[in-house]
Amino acid sequence: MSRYTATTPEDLAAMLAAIGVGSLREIFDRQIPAGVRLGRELNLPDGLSEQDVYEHLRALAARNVSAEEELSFLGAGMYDHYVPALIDMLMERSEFLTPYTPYQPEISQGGLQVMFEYQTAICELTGLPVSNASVYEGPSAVAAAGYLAKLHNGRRRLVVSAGLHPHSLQTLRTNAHGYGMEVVEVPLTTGSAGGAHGVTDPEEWAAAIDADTSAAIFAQPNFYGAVEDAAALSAAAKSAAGDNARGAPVVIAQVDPITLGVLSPPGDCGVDVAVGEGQPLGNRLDFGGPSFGLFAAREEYLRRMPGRIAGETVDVDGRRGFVLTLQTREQHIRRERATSNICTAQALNALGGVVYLSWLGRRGIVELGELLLARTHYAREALAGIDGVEKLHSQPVIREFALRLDADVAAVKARCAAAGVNPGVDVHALTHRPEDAGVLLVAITERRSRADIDRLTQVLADAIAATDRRSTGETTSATAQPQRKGMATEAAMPA
Amino acid sequence: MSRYTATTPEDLAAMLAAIGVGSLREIFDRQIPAGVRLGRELNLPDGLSEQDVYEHLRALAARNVSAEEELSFLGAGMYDHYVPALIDMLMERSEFLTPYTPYQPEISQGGLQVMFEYQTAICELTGLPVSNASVYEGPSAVAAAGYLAKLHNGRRRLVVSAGLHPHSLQTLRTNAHGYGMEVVEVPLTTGSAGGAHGVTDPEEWAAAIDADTSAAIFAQPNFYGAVEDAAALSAAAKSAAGDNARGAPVVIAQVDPITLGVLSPPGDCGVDVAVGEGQPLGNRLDFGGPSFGLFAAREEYLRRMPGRIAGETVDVDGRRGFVLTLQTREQHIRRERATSNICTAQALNALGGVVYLSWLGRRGIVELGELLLARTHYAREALAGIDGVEKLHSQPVIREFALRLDADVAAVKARCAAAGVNPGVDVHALTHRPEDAGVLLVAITERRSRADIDRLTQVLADAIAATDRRSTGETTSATAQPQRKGMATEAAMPA
Amino acid sequence: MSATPAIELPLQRQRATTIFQKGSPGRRAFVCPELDVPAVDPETLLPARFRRVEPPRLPEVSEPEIVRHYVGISKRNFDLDSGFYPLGSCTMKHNPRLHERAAALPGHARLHPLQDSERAQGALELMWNLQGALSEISGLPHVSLQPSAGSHGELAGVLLTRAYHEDRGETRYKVLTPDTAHGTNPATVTMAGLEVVKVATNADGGVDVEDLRAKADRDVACLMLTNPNTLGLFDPNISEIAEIVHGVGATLYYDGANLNAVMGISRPGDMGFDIVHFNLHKSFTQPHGGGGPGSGPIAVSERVAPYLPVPMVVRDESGAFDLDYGRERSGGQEERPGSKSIGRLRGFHGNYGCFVRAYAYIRSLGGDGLKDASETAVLNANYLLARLRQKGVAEFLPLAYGELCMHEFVLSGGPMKRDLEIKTLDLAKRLLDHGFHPPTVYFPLLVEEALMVEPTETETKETLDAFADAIAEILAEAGDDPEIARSAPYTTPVRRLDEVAAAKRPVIRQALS
Amino acid sequence: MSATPAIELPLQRQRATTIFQKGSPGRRAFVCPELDVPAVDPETLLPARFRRVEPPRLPEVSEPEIVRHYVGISKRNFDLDSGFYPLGSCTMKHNPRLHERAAALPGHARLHPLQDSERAQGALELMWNLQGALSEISGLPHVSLQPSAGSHGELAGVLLTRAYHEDRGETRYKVLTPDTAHGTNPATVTMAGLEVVKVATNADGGVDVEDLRAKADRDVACLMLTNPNTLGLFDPNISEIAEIVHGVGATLYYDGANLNAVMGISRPGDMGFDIVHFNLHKSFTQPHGGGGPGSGPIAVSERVAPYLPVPMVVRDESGAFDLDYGRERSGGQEERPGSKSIGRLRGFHGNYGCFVRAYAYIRSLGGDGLKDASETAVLNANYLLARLRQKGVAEFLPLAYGELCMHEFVLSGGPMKRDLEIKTLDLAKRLLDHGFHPPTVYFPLLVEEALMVEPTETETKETLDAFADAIAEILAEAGDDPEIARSAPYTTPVRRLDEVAAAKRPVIRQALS
Ligand SMILES: Cc1ncc(COP(=O)(O)O)c(C=O)c1O
Ligand SMILES: Cc1ncc(COP(=O)(O)O)c(C=O)c1O
Repeated sequence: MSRYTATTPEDLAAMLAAIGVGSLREIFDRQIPAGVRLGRELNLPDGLSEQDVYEHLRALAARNVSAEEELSFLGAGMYDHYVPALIDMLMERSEFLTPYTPYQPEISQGGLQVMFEYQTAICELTGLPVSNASVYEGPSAVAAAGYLAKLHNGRRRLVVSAGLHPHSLQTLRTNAHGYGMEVVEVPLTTGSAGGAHGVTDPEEWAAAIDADTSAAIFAQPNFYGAVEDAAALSAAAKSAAGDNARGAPVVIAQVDPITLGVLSPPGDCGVDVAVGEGQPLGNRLDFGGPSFGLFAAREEYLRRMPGRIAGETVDVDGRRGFVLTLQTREQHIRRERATSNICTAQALNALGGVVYLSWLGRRGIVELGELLLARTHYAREALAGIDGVEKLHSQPVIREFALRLDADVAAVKARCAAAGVNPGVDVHALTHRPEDAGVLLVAITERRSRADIDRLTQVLADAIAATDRRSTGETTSATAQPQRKGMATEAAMPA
Repeated sequence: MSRYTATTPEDLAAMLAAIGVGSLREIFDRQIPAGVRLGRELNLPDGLSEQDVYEHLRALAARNVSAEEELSFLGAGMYDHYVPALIDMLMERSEFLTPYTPYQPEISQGGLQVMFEYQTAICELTGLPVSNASVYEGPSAVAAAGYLAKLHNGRRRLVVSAGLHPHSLQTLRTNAHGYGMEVVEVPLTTGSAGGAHGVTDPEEWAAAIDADTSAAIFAQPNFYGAVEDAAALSAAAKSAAGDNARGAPVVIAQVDPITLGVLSPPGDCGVDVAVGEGQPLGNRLDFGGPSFGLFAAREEYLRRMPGRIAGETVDVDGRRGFVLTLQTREQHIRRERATSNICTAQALNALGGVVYLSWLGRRGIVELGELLLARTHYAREALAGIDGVEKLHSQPVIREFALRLDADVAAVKARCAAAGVNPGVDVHALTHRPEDAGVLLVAITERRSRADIDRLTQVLADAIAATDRRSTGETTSATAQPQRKGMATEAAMPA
Repeated sequence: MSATPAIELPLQRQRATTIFQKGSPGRRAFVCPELDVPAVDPETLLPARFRRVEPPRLPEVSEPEIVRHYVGISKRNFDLDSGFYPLGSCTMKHNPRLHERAAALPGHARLHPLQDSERAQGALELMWNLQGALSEISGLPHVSLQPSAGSHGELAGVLLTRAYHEDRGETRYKVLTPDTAHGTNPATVTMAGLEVVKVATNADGGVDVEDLRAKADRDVACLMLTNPNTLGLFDPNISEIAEIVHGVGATLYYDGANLNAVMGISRPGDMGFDIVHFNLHKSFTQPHGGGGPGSGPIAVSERVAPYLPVPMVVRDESGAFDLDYGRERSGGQEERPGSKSIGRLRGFHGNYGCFVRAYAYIRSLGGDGLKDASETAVLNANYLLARLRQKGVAEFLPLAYGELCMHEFVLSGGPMKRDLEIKTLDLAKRLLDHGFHPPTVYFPLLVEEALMVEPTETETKETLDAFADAIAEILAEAGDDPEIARSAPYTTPVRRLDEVAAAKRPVIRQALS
Repeated sequence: MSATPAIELPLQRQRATTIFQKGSPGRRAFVCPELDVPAVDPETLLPARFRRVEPPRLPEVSEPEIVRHYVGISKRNFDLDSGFYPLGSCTMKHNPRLHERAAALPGHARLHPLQDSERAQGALELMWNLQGALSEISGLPHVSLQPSAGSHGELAGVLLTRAYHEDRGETRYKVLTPDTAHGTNPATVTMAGLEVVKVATNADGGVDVEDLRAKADRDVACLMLTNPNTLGLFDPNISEIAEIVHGVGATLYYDGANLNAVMGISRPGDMGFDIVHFNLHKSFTQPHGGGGPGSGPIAVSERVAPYLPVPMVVRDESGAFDLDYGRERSGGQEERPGSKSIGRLRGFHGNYGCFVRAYAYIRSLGGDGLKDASETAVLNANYLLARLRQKGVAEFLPLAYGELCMHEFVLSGGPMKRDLEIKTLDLAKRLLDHGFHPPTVYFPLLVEEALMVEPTETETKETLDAFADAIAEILAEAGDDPEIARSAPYTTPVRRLDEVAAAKRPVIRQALS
């Protein structure tokens, strides 16, 4: 007996007798060749008591600076939104936490109904008629959508906006190699181009899409926070493919579900498949996972969807019930011809998602969206008012925006950290794009109040003032007053 | 509609129509005289969103230094024992957390069975045949036991060892005034007396008990950590009353349940009623409550017990089941002749208690007791080895012991706090007994490792070395080396 | 078509087996932390004569067995998160999980009660703020958070009353209570060494003012009242009652169990009460836990304030909080000179974990929200009453007194018993089959076959409608065949239990071998 | 005696109603934080052409309604904490709540994945330690924690294999899998752009070595194997198999779903495997959550290590941890020079929350404990098998292959179908009435009417006995009247569901008005 087992010496004796062996060892000796047996103990630390394991895990946790311990504006895919307490309670209920995938529907109606409700909520949010019950997370959902496009039209090219999250782009590339597809990246407009800045370049987009384009993929809002003209991108993708007999490419959008209370839903913008990272909906940060990926589509893609789908039916007595349906898509039935290899997905996290959406409710998701819009706008203007800071683009933003700092981002971040503030994500470290040097991505969730934003503004201004300028190499002394534009009369500029 | 309510304007209209009133106000106007109506809004802050309430409560929590944030040796009635995670899960289950007292047994078998199991566990621990399903907490349980004695024999005197927890003593006095009883305190032996030191003075004890003594009450271990000779105290109480026709006084012991794996149970020591603070059994500190009070007794007191008692029975089909029993003792039936006024007790906390005892198990409670004994002994010897520190008494101790510091306890504690250590409880602040000046009560739970104890030893030694001596008034410089007795050869004594 | 075997309901099939009947010798969940100090002779640690000889026969079970066992039996409970719980006088309102989250923060949950005040400022501030809020809600200036539940608050209140009179050199021995009073009121009076004198209820369900006047003499220490009372009725004569009581120098005690009717609407202090107890586990939504924990703070007027229990939370000019033990009696010694406090009622400072929850609730709702809660509670009760009338229920279950009600109402099952031949108990048991927790039954005592219904504000109209439908359905069913209700319930884990047998030969613990 | 009305089980009576069918327009749980910044023209914030016109028709419900709804439907689930769950291949072992507590610590749960490495040292150390432990358990030197579940790990593994061969200038297109393989194996192969070639199973249930030898040519990239395989049998020819596969230059992939049989006993690396995926949600007790989350780290041999996904956790000489993105491809740009990594498989670093739990488990058990877990898992499976034999079950449900088994075993329901006229499905459904989760059914495919039983090590002998009794009882009952099992279950919230209708006209969301 060790932890969690229950075999007393008496049990063991009775069990071995029933099996008809003299020892436990014999069971193994008769089955595992000696040559592949581990002739020693595992070289792992000894087991610990519960309190000691807890203390160890707590000590590790204490060496992390979480959003509980600093004023954090980190985002770039995962966000410190408030998770209501009732979600914890529900996710911790044994009945939701501990079952397997619902293979026996008669005793799994709870989980199946949650999936059905989740699907309904995702369909409503995205304006698309079909949703599965979750995939792993955001970036791999993009890759999964690429596979759906391949199955759908068999073409080879995936045209992708550079506004996609870099992790999505990278994941898509990794997977596309397996799919035998090519990934073609379309740049964003820059300051020098005409029209809106910081969005998928419409000409390049149209030019990249050809008759062999399987899917056209963009993010809304894009990685730099800019709201894209989703309808125009979809329309362009469809017409760019011309009078391709096999139809237009599949238009895939990576969306941020929490923005969809205020942002036009992908289904209304001509998008065929919407995927996205579900974490903002009632899931914790967890250093990046687990969360869930949402996956919704137009009706025609239903039988090519990856993952579980719950469907409604009746029992032999006519009672309403739910089952896993369209299983002939799936690996356990279709095997090498399955529409995906996914098996275990993210049911519990999706539960968090649908409970969160129920908690927000029809009005709340709009109110929250409006609050995010207003606070994000306020923050963007305040920060862009700092000397040495400018907006990377001036597109509308929802709860995240990119700034260009005239200073080394890492150095600025280090200075802010000393003041207990994490001002955002160093974009270059994520994208490795040379043009992203100096770019800071700032996320404003509803947990960040105006006072928090004001504090960020102050701390960032101080930090930039104290940091070498990137562009000019000029040094400002660490004691210099922070500068606001238009405030130059108040204090002399440092030399 | 505000928080947690659900009346939409349409609901309200329909409901008022059904009631037959024109407005909500009318319902109140027709019932509450204008003169006693509050003609203004309550002067309270406006309601807050969930996240704002959470942040506020978190900010308050952050201004407390909990046992999570310092190395704490506080005890004196509540202890930082490890609470296994499964207890949280069970106590948070809706099914246990949210029901009322089980007035409808058919749909309350869960809670009733927990009470029945709890009673069984308490009977086993105490060696007494009868237990109720919990009272509020420790000190009021002592007072409740005093009332039981009054109901039992109608006498007027409560003879109490000074080794009782001061809160128990004070609570007993408060209540005794209501009962119309007198509290007579028996001192502990001191260094100057013969025999064991720091325990209830056997002569004074015997002398105090007379024919009008309703109950004789002591604590095991006593407040200063000393193991009392419980059997001797009980025997003395019973014989001291002499050939009192109405029988001996009720012998009441306040016990610490977590010690009962190693300590002889009250039932084996002639005790009639055992009461105690249940917090050490799987309950959090919670700044002093809620926890639960245990209350066990000999059979003859069954019908005078306070509080709920679950009993076994069968249903109409013969199934085993549980009900609240012997309710004719209780206030809702017996009213002014009830054996107690208690109604809401501590069912959820008692659940924590019985789950904890199941988790410890028959062997674990002994192992834990042995570990506490060993570490406490180690700590006591180590601390008593510090120059300026001596044991208050040399009786055996289980997981708490008193020391006498030759320095001001508050000053020493402040110095230790600066080093992140809380060395224990300043006893004088609790008892206000002049002879307790300089006394420190140190608790060693299983969460305190040898390394923790060694750190305490170091920090306490440093702190004492840096503090004015109480007895002599001599000052040691803050930089002086900490002194261990017998180590004087290694470092010169400071002047 | 399909063959149907005899079905026993799953939960009925599982016969109750206690944790002591599970497991096997040697099984365990606990793994002891390592012995990291030198082993010492056991006799040195604890001499044999103090030692336990046989270990207590606690369960011997693995951790998975414990989890299965308790999760399993939890399913044999009905609970507030699972359905409507209109248990009169108990205020079964929604328990927000935010409160559990906040209370579980280590800064609250792992804070030792004897932590130095300077390092428990957050906790003391919380208590201070809660005291302030309770003072404002009750209209009384001083608050002690110490009592552990409502009845403990009552005890504190009656002891305060005694201390007050004694301090004035008076020994008053009577406490008046209406015959509708909750059982804890008279029980408390006795425990506090005073005597109960009953006051009659008038035809409207309020205090019989003439009877009160007759009984209100100089021996009366206190009148204990619930307002709205246990009939769910606000006493319209409350000012006159207060005058009479104060006129003879007695105190007026407010049993706050029904505070949920009047928060932000009418304050006990303004009605003339001297002492109020709150049930934080009712009006302020501390979860009931199947019978506790609760918390029963008291608020008092100036004249009884000097006698309040110790310690008190105080604030100095700098804004720092502290616990004032100044009026505490020392160790076992005499009272401190000048102290008028009745002393302590329990260990430490009260059920702080409950304070956190109640305070979170008050901050979530704000003044407005508390008023809305009370208004909606009253609306829901009146609507349910009206709905029952619409459904024709009133014929068999008439309202015992009055026309309207406050947050709860009491029906009389007398006509039902006579005309339909089912008792209130039968109705209650049949409600179990409909998935509802029954109302409080057979209380207050003066109503025949009483049924006391308190829906609370957190229920929806749909739920109230469904409950009214169920009652109507049960009455209709009883009209056809009363035996159905009389033998109910059928679908619960166990059916009606033999309470008489349980009390006759009490088995109150598992027999162990 | 007592009248018994027609009883519909309580959970059956409650017809399924979704959250979208509850509530009422205007109801809400959410209270929006205050707008504390200046109001700005909406058009400035977000021009109308980007704006949503109609709000999504999300539920409009109060918080109490949400709690009741989800607590209510949770009761329509069977779960591991409620009973025996011998679902073959799924390793439904006890889920310790310690893990949930540890994972919920804010330092883990509220840690942003893009926190600077210096300020996420605890998380990185945990990942590092977990990698080390998984390496030791598998006997393979390099670990990537990134994959999100077992099948994601498989995808990583096959892509690694491709990268490995491509890097050597070879384009191998076949992947061998036994016909007992789990469905994710072939599905993965196709997604990775390779082709499945099936290898036959021999009479003992192992890989048909001759068939393997025949198919192992230079086009073979990989053999994917589960060992013990899905029949619960350890392949005695594993060394020879490895030799054959390595002989043609292919890699050997270990599907780790069955690792619970061999922890501390036999290591895939020592058997010759190049790539292993772990299912932390099986062997390392991450709770399944009703279908995830999972976590599928991979461990690999030196030769495939250069192709591992990015980022990797690294440690410098000072003991500081960091994430190495060094091999990551930039933004959308070309590969970095020198990088051989296959790239990313998902966002961030994997399912860290699952790592915390798995790591807590490994530290709780230690090396010894893991071995004991596997030994006990195997003991329990063999005992249950023996017990079923003792009960005479083997006559109708013989073991498909072999005599003994590892941590699970597969019975064939063929004789039962012929002799008792009930199918494996019927047996499974009837088990529901006995309160057990059925074993995995109809897998592996090559066993007729397969029943795959995995008890796990955390079950007691009593539970195994009760399960064997239930199977025996059902078979006896079927001998009397097979229709009972054929129409089972009877006591579940719903009875057999029409899956065909569900698939024919799929209704996959609530119709909204
Ligand atoms: C009217 C009334 N008074 C007093 C009490 C006693 O309160 P507690 O259970 O908190 O002791 C109750 C509880 O039911 C009550 O309803
Ligand atoms: C043998 C086998 N391989 C692979 C998998 C897939 O693992 P996952 O569900 O984690 O993707 C499973 C899961 O059931 C399995 O049993």
